[in-house]
Amino acid sequence: MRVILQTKPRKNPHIPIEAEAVIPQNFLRKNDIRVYEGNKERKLEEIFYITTEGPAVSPDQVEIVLAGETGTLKRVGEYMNAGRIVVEGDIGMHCGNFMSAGEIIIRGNADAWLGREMRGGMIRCEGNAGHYCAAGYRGEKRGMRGGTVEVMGNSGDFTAEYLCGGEVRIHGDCGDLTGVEMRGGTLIIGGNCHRPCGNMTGGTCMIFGNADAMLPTFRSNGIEEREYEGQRFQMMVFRGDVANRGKGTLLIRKK
Amino acid sequence: MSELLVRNAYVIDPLSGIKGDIMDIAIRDGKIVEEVGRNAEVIDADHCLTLPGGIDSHSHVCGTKVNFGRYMSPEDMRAGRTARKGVMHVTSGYSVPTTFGNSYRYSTMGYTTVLEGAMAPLEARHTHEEFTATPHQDMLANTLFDGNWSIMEAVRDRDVNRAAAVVAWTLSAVKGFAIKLTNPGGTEAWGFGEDVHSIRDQVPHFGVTPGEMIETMIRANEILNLPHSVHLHCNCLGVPGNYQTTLDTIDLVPDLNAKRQSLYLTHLQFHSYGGSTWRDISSKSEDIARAVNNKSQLAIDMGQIMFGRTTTMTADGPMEFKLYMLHHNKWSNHDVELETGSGIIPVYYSRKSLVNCVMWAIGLELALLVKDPWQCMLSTDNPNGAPFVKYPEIIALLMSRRFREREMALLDPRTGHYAPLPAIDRELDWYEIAVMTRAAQAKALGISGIGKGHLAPGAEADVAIYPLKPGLLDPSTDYQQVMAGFGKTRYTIKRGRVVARDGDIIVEGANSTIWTKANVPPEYNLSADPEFVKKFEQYYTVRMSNYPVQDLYLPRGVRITTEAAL
Amino acid sequence: MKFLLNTGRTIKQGSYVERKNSTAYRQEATSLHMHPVDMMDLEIEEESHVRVESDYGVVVMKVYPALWISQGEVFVCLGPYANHLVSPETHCTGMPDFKGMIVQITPTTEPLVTVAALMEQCGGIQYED
Amino acid sequence: MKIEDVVCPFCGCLCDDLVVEVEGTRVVSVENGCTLASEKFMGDHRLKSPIRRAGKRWEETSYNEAIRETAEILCDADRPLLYGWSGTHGEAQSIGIHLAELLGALVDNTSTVCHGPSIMAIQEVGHPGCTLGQVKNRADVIVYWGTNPIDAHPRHMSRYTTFADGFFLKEAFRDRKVIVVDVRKTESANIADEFVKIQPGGDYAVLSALRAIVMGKRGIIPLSVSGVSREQLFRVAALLLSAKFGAIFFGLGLTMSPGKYKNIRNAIELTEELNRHTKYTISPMRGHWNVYGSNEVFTWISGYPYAVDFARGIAFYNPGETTSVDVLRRKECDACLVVASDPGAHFPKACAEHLAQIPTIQIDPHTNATTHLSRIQIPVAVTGIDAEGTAYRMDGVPIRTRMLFKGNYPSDTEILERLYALVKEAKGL
Repeated sequence: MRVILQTKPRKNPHIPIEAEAVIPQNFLRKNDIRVYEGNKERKLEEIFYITTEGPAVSPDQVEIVLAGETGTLKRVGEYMNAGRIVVEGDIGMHCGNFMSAGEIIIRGNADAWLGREMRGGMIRCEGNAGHYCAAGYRGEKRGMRGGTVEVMGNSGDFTAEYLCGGEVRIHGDCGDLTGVEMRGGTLIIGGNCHRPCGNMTGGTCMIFGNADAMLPTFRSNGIEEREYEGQRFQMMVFRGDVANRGKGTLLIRKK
Repeated sequence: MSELLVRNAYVIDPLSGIKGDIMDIAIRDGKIVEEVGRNAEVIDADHCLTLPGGIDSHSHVCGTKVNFGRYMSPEDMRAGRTARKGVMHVTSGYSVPTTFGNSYRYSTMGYTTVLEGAMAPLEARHTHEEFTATPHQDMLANTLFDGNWSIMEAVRDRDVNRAAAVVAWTLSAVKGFAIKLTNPGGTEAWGFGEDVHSIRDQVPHFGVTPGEMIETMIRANEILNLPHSVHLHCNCLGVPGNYQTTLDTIDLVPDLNAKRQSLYLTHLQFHSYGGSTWRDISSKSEDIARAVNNKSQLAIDMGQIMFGRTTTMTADGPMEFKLYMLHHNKWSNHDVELETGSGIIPVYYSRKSLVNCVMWAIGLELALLVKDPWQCMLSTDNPNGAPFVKYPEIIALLMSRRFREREMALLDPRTGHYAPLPAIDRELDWYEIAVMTRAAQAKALGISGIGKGHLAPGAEADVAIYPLKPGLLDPSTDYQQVMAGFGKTRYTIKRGRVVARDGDIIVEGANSTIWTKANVPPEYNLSADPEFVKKFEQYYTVRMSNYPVQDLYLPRGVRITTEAAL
Repeated sequence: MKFLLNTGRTIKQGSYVERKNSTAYRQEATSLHMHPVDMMDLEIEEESHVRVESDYGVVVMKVYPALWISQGEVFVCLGPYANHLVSPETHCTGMPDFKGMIVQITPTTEPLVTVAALMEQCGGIQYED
Repeated sequence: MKIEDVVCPFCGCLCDDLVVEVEGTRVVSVENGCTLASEKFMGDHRLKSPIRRAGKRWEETSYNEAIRETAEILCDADRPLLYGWSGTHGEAQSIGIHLAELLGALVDNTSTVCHGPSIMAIQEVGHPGCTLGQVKNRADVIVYWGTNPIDAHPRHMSRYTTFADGFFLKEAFRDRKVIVVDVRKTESANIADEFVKIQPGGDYAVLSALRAIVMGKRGIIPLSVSGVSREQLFRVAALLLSAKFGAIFFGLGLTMSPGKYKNIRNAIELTEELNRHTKYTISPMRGHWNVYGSNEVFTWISGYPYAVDFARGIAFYNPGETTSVDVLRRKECDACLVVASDPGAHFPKACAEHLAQIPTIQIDPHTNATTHLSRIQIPVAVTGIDAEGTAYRMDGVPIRTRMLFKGNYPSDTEILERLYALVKEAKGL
């Protein structure tokens, strides 16, 4: 089944739409799907032109396509456990929160908290991602625990904060405090980043561009070779963050 | 005039000697009366279990450290969220819910009176503000004296009358209810990062021992004729081998009051550990229960832990720091000048942890091994052992050996080696549960005289009607129903009004705050004592005139006045 | 010349904080503190007006020499003038970069504007009492 | 008439030993207070009556009319923001949150541009703190990091720290060591035993280095960290460890600098590490007199200290998403009620521009920058002068401010109660 959701014009397009109900498992039988526009509850059809093509008997056969002014849609794919979501343009905050399976493809840019506390499945963002890409929630000690997030462009500050498991690949640059509080999992950065891996206690972060403003509390631990996009690179290995009994590994491409 | 008649109730009212009679309860203007007119509103209880409103004699729900527990835990707030609905305000939180969350959940469980276990006098105003925002329960505040400089000076000078005067002045100033000692001496030592390790340790700089403080305060309490006894959180909480400290403390207790205990020992589970390290920790519940059984002048509460996530919070600052070094999650500490301290950390009690399994067993063992239910109250030291919403499950565990066995099967298999629980057959009955959840609390707190914890004419019309028909249920096998029934009343009646029905909150509520004022002779009035005033102005950072809690913070204050024997 | 702009509280700003439309407040909130060597480089005197420009706005301020600040840095008290230059970007922390903005400073003869005029530039309507 | 033990409603120190002389409805003298206190009490620049904007002009209006119009605006909004709260008493804050519940509004306080990052850090690692009297009576090492108390909290040092004699320190100034860490040499730095000058944005790295040194990992420290020499770092760490009781105070130098709350988290973790060796506490230097009270009240009602979104009926919190600056920058909100604060002056320009675009209503005693951005302003009494109520000091100690005289203005509580009643009626409750 393919569900196409095309946004309708709105009186105030700046008010975000909270659309956690937009997940494949909801389109199998539910026909009364609600979203929120500010403090007003709306029927799905008030916000979108809806086209449904073909049948489905299980959620993994459901594909949702989002088109139009999708940059203010929040929490699309939250708790998603099967199927596929394709966003033709940009997507708002919290796309794929807690998702456990299935895949989300974003053709444009993603706003902050892409794949927050994700457990499994795959998110691929072809544009840039905002701050806190593949990160955690306030006060919670564990961020993303499994699955894959891949960003073809850049991502913002605090990328992969509290990463615990799974893999995060940013092909472009990352912002400040990338991989801060990392505890596990793998973070791969194709471009540059700033102050990586502060306070990390576990996991592996590989940076194939430059790491600006390295923190003083990482211990140099030799050279290793690693592969990125078919090429092999000499990597400087660091262990840290020593300020926090760190057992994490940070690898930075040797120039 | 409003009248209400509860008909066909299966009533257990231990303080009135009623052990399960089908009867009617008449209510007029918030009080139980002999009878009401024919126009009274009628509730048909349909032979359901009907008890006086529940009383929690040791819980942490309001005040500085509770609120800090909320403040530092947005992750906890993600659970238990409900929207504004009818008269209900928004609620959030699981282990440290918002004040309205606490109040509504207690109401749903039939609880109408709650004692906040620890109020720092300097920050009392905060506790009272939150009491006002806890609309459905009448509230009382245990007032902390464990690190009080004036008390320690009086103890050092062996001047019990002076200690009594300090207590009287403080309770009256901060609108507190009773004396709370949390790790006496230890919180002062923690001011410089130290602790005390037995009741015979010297408190640094003050030349007193915890044992001397406890003894003096027990006597001061009786000099003031306070309704409740000293409420003690023993030294060495949570330390393997601490049962010896607890036994030493029990040895100190004189018999000074015919109406109630002379010392209330709180969350005793945390103080009943054998062994010497976390590796060989064992249950000493049998030794502790024996000591309690041999001393009728003691009352205790369980401090049961239940598995899952919660937040620990206590005035015992040094203990929380030790716990933090084990968990390394997050830690808050808040020392209060001249008075006390506090600490908070989140914990997860796991069935996979042998230590946690033994702790779980000890709480239940205490309740089952203490023979007289009037001496042992049901509690989790909310939220330290578990959030109070776990009470129904604890009740079911105490009433059903089968349920305990089923639960034991999920635990670390070595648990039985370190704890005697598997060998205990006792199953508590409805009457004993009624005692342990309201009547014993009312007696121990000394508030049955103001109409709490019973249903005799003249009592406050606080009534809980549970969807449980004792005649038709065998708690030993139907423990799931017992658990569900105690979790949600059919009706909770507070001061004559139905406040909750089948889990829905239907009234906004306006509680009372019960506090104590002990009248002392003029020579013991510390407001006029130059030495006391001088030290206050020198060492506190607020002026003495700005310290007392104004009456307007207790919009429905209920004062218990006593005459000190000074 | 480019500078790193730092902001913070000052006792004068605090004193006049309930009188934001007063001359005294404007005087304090438009005072830009700069190292004397930088002032020489810019060829300006004490109390000269400067145009302070960031990617987000432009304001006119008055320069004062200060030895407690490093060369290449300038200080202005927290307030509407400094905030006229601040990016609303918070890095998803809720807190904008009030400290550590890059600004371009050039001498000018333009006058200082009042708080009311500054707010009018933001789309408001001046209230005069 | 002279009134003693008056509580100062200016900064988070909440000094309660002022002596204020009142004549009629005017304060004529202030003793014991700092400059800021005197200016606040003696100030006489109140807005005289409610005002509203009519096109491009302003006109006076009545309280009834102003409150009615405010209620209508808020009820009509799809995403209203209720902002401010730090300059009023707890009872008013409490009504404000219940109002937000009722409206499905966002409600935020000034922590959002002040110590919000400190709260976020505390939510990650906790907060080893204490009341100020603990510091006064015990602390032998005092650290001021990214804060300049002489300007921002003028009596902090004399009442609570450096110059305050305490039980265990009879000659405080001689017995205490003071460390000041800042990017510039402030007045406070001038009286420090050790001044650490950090390059802007370098706090995080310096804190990490100090943590490592305290943990005994001196070998890893490079020659210089963010402009601070290794020798000085070693010296500072030794000084920190020499304390019997150390107290760290920090300010906006940490919350507003790059890294924001992670700086504070690092400082708290340094404090925790120091506690393994001796006793340490850390405390934010809260600015507004009752900003901490707004955090407390918000928390016990909603579960969160600031930035609470009730749009969905339940409380939701996520700084960066539900914080005022972000919501205004994204032009999300379509109406704003400002109570007891001045976002026009203290928010970035882009936020002020959006406030001017939407109907903004201000409840405040004074005309300020936000006045010019508003549609309506309702003047009220000043808490601590002609209104009373509860305030929380920066360390969490609650104190009741006093009403020094009965003036002609209603209090925030009165206005908000009337507003709440109208909204309740409009919602059919």
